[in-house]
Amino acid sequence: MAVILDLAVQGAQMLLVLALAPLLLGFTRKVKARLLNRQGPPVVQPYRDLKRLVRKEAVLAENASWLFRCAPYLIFAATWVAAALIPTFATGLYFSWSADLIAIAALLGLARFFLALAGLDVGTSFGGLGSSREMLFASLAEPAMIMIVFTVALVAGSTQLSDIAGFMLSHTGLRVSLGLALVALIIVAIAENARIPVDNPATHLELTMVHEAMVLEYSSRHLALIELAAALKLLVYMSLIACIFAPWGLAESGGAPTAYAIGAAAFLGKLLAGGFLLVVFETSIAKMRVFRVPEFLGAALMLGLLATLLLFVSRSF
Amino acid sequence: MSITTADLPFDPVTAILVIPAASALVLAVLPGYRLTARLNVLATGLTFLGALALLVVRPAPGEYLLVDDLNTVFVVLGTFVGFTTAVFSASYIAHEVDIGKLTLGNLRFYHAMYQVLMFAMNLALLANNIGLMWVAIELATLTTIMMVGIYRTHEALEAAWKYFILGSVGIAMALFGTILVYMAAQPVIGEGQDAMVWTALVAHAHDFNPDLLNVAFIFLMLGYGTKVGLAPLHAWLPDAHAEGPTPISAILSGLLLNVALYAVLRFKILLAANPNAIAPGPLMVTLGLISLIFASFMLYRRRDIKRFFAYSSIEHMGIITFAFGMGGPLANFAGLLHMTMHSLTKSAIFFAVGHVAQVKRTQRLADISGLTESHPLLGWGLVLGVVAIAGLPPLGIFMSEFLLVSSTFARAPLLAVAVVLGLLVALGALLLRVSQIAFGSPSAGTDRVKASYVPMFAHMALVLAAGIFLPPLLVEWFQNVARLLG
Amino acid sequence: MQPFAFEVAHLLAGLMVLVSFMLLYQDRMLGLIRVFALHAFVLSLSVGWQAHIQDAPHLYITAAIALVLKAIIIPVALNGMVVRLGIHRTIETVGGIGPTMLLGMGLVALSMVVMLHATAGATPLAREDLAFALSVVLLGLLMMVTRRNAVSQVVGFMSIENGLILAAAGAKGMPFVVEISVAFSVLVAFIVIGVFLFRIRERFDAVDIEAMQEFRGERQ
Amino acid sequence: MAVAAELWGVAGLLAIAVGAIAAQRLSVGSRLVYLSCLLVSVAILVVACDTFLFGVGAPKRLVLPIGLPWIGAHFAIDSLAAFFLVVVNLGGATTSLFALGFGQHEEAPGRVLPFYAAFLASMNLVVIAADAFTFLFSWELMSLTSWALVMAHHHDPDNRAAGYVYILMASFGTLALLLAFGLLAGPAGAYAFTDMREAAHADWLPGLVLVLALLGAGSKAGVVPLHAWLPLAHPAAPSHVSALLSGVMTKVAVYGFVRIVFDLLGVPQWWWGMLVLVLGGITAVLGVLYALMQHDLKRLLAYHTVENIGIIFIGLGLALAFQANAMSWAAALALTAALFHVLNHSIFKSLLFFGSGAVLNTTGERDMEHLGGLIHRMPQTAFVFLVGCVAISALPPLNGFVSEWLTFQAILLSPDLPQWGLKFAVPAVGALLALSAALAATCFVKAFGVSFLGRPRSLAAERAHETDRWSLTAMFALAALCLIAGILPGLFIDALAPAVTVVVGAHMPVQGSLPWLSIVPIAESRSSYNGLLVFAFIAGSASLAAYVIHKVATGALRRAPPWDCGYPDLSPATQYTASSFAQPIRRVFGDVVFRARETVTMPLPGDPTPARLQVTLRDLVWDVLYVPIGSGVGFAADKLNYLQFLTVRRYLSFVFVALVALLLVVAIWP
Repeated sequence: MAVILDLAVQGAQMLLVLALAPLLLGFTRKVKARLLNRQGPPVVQPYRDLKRLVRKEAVLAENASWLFRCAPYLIFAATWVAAALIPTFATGLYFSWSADLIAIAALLGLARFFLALAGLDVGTSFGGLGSSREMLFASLAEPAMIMIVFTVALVAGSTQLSDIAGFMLSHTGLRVSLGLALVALIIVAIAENARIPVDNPATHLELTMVHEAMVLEYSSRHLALIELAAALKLLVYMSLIACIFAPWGLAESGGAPTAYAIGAAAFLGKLLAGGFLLVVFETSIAKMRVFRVPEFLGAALMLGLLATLLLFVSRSF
Repeated sequence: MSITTADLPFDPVTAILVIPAASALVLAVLPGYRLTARLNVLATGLTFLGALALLVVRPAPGEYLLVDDLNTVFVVLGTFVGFTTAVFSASYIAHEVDIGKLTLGNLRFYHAMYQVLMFAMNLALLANNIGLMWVAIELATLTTIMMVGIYRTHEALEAAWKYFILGSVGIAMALFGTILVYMAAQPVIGEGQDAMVWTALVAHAHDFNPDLLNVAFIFLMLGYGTKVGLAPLHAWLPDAHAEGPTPISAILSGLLLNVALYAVLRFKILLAANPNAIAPGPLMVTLGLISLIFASFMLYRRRDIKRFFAYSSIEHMGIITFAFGMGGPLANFAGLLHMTMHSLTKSAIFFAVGHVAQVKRTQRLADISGLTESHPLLGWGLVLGVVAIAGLPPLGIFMSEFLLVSSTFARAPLLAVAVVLGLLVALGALLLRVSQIAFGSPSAGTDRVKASYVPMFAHMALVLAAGIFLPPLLVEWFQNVARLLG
Repeated sequence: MQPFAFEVAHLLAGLMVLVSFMLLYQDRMLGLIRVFALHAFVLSLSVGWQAHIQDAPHLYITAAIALVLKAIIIPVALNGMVVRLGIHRTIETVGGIGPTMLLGMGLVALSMVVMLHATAGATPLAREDLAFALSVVLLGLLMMVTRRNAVSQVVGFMSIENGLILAAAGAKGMPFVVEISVAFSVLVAFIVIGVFLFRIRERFDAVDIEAMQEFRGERQ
Repeated sequence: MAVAAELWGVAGLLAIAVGAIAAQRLSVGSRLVYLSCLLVSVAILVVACDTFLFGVGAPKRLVLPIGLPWIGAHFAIDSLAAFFLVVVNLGGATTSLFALGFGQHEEAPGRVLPFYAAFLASMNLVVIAADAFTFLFSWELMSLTSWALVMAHHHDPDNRAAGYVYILMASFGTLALLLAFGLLAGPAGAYAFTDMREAAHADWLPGLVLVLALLGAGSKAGVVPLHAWLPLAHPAAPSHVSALLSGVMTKVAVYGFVRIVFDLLGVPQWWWGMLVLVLGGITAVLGVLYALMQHDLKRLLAYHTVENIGIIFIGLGLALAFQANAMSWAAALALTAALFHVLNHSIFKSLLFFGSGAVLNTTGERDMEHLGGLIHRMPQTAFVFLVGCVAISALPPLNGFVSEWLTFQAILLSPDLPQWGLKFAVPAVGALLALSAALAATCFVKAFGVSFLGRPRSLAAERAHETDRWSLTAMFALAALCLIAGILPGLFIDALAPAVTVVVGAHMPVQGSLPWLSIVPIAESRSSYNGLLVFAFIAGSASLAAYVIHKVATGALRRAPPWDCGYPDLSPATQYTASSFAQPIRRVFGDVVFRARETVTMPLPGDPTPARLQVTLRDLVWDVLYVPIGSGVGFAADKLNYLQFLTVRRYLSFVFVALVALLLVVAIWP
């Protein structure tokens, strides 16, 4: 009986995550429009886009291979699994111990790997452009991510997200290394989700686009899946930051339904707050030149390394 | 199993000496080269059988002749290499006559001198009287000088002249050393014959005058060292190898260098017996190391294939002298094994070089390439030879170098590092040349190899076998020789 | 040993060293051969005297061989050869006479120090004899090093052989075998040299070793 | 019994080698040789697995009278040797299977077949050797046979040069090991490993032996300063041999290092771990950066071997550091990570080399700039190559990720190490490891993307066709192994436990009993990973998404020319090539590491010739270390060469000077 209940909670988390992702994206676009004194599309617009795209007929390039057609499903699946494993409203879910923080970062790496390959498959220069730049940013963002994971793991004594959240809940108190890790995680999140300083999600300008260039040739249901995966990825990073650095309101596993409700509400609030802060940051800064981004990410790597080093030196930092 | 000389049909010691001498006279007279070549092979074969008999029968040391563990190693090895070189030379010389490099007159002189050389070397090895040993080595040197100059080309004459001058100076120094040894022995053993007999000398060595012995050893080391081809005294060796006929290069590298080293070892034992004479080790170690390092660097700029392998001989004689200089049972065993393996491998390489020179009609390294393509058997044979001489397993020299370097490193790390440096530089040069000669697109000259492969592959088979398994009898024999060397 | 006998042996050996110095000094070819003949003559005197002192008959034979062969036959043959080759007027030394002589002095001093120190125990005659013999050998070697001409090198080599015979004679009771061998080597050396000189002469009309150098292997 | 069976296997391989000399003339010769090699390797593999999985108790010993006369040849199989036997023979078996199909195209089988069997035999011998002489004998025999294999295509001067550099470095390594064994054996010459373990050593000796072992085994494995020969030699050999060289021989080198340092040297000092760790880190990053710059597929893979060796040495360095501070359970984790990566790397590196061999066979091209679009013409090879790329880039469902994950867990344990040097080195190396993993992913996106995806850039790529059945079976077998090792890591970790206990004295907690086959390196609370579930989740959600979309919405599909922002159909040349893909990375890392310079030559206005862009990369290690040594030897050789052309008189003066000098010595000496 308990197993079924746990499975149900885990299923609920997976569906919740899937549902909230487009909402988060819609909300950020709405807030951004508001800040630019524009009306902006309704918050539910992303859902309508996905529904429209899914029903359209898929147009494939002549020399697109089977990899091009399977990639979107793989990318969506990997991102969805990563999102499902991060505790949103409750810790210690049924399958949460099957992958720790490093595995989640690697899952996102898997999604990015196939996205880059898909970009190269059609054989146009834009696909190559996008993949090459994406892999450049990835080769700096991933080590930074690993360094952040090290810092958090050394502080919390475990790489399991549930244990980390539990530790963060119980041990309050500011630590220098955690502060550095937070800044680094924010930088990595911005770079991974192709937000403003690194890449403009709204633009279609060939010279500057990175994420868009890879998905140029996709259409209908494949494009829908990739858009959904991108939204999920944004949600992954938001919930990651929330889970590690703002774990208040997370319910214990096997708690009363009311605890779950409080947890869900807290999670929704955190998402909206995160979205709002992101948009405020985006509108206040211009896009960076492509070859300034490596220094930007290099800073994140250095911060992560510094944080880990401090922790190695003495546990008190 | 002490079979006395009585129950053998012939006395082996006399056989080893008489057969070469007699056949030298016979060969000097017979016209035509087909018959004399076969006779030459027969004579050296019989001498080899005689030498094998020595393993079984051990006659007592006489007034002039001595047979003990040490020189049986050299005699057996020497006669075997002499026999296989004779087999090789039989087929090689026939081709030399066809292309007009040698006349029929030369050949009679060549085969006679070949047997005189054999006689001289066996006499030097078996002599108990140090004066007789000197005479025998002098005779061997003179015959080899004649052989080197046999082609009558300018380079051959110049090489022979250089060999004569340096050889004679060396022999003169050796004689002076022998006289000094006699002077040191005279007050203790008394005048006349028995002050020259090695066995007596060794017995009374501990109360000779040490300073006289030191000076004597210096003259002997430099004198016979010139014959061994150690570094500062080596100048004659590369040209003698390059300009003389190939069988003679094989004999030189395989035999003559060992005989000279044998003489040095005899006097090393003598000196080691006297406690307060300076230890002979350091002098041999320094000369060995200088030869090793010097020859390794000289290998890189050589343009003639035989001169290239001559320097490799200098390098290996340096290693062997270094091993004997280090002393101790392990190093001596390694030195003996290395010498045996070097003789077999180097003569096999010179057989292969002989084939290459005949087939490609040139000795310039730049004009030879792609041997494994044009002559697969010859090409891979040469590669195997060079791999052996570079000290790579599965061939015998790897074992001796393994023992030498590892035992030296434990006792004198710096020396071992120097030896390793020398080996590595030499290996670099050897493999650089072999990858150019044996591989790549084949150069001109693709006529068939006429001379026989049997001697070359016989030697390489022996070296390969020794690399994997040393029969216990041989090991025990080498071990008590190593103890004898001190 | 009567002091007189020792004095004469000592004198003769010293005379040989002096003649070796004269050999070093010679720069004319014919003069060189004549001094060599004198060198061999003094050697035979000294060996004869040694034979007389040690009353060892075989030494007389050695003295006779040295006299006949080295003092007469070889110089005459060399003289004929030099004249036919037309090189009797060439002047050749390396590094000038002065430094060579100084070096010679140093060598004699070295051999004195080494031999006297080494043969402390032996009889005074033997010690003197060996010391002089070593200095003659070293001077012969020095001569070979400082001469460019093939003939003068051979003469240098022969003077080394003379030194060896002097040493061998000085060693009391050295068995006869050694004398024969030394003589034997001189004989063969001479034949070989003769053959070579004619061959060399026939091939490229010069006996100057420098002329021979450019035929060295690998020179191309 | 196991050792005897193993020796019979080796004897069988040697017999095949001798037989191959005759068989290579037959038309069916190469197939015959590879089949027999396959059978023998599988036989040895079975024996090795038996001793490895169920072999318990003391190591099995055997002494033959061959080898060093008074010591004889010692052979022993303990579980460490058994594990490496499994790796060697797994590689041997799959390569022989692949070569059954691939070997047909070899134009000079005579130069490959005999040495191939001898190479396998010598690798087996190295792993079971238990005394210094037999070890070095088979070690150098391995280098010799692989040199002959590298020289198989000897008509190309670069291959000859590569072969020469290779055998020179191999001999340098062997001589270093010889010195190490000389120290361990001592002057008396106790060469058997059993005696070496008991022998008491001076305190400075183990440190020196470690450095020598690093020089010897490191040069064979490809640790950075001594790696220069590897990217030259491995591509020069035929592809199936390159797979053996990269996949298996480097592992035998790791075995040599582990045997000498962990087994023979006893308790390590802490700075050993530091040295190996730092070297491993630098090797990993430099290896992958070099790989990124290559556009020759096989050289790229060879440089990648350098990177993975770096990862293995990081694991070994951590194990040494923990062992020095008596944290044997942490050392067990680090060593298990290293050994697991040894197995993984030998699997996916062989797979990738097989793939590149198949491509080379059909297109005759190694240069990625002339490939492209092969996925349409070689679909199965492309799929299997993709699996290899995902595995080597350490991405979750496959085995590359698991060994890397274990290494990260080991790094996370290291704050308890007291020494300050380690406190700074470990996090820095952790960053280097993470960086190299990310760069590896980039490199293999480039490798797979440029050569298999996009449109064919040359006629040869257009006319490529699928390889034969044998090669494909071998490749699919390895791909399946990658997946199994990725999904069920617990089984492999438990199997490694006995080998780790032999080396470090402790092993990781038993993984078998855990629910759902997940692995927990230290403690439940600390971290755990379940390969099977992650794979199931990904597969499940992907198929669910596909099913839902195709059920709810349309499955309609239409082919059309690529959109490409409206540009008309352009020539394949407009696609991204290998060097353009690596251009951003080159801009970021290249200037420092390779002094990369890009020179663009624009044609004069009106001049029709195309603009040219040249990228010049300097290999720093080659310029700083190898060129000076080479020119030094050349300089010395030139100077000494004058001594060959002197006159007789000058040679006499040498003799004269030597004589006078020695006389002076005697005169001065008391």
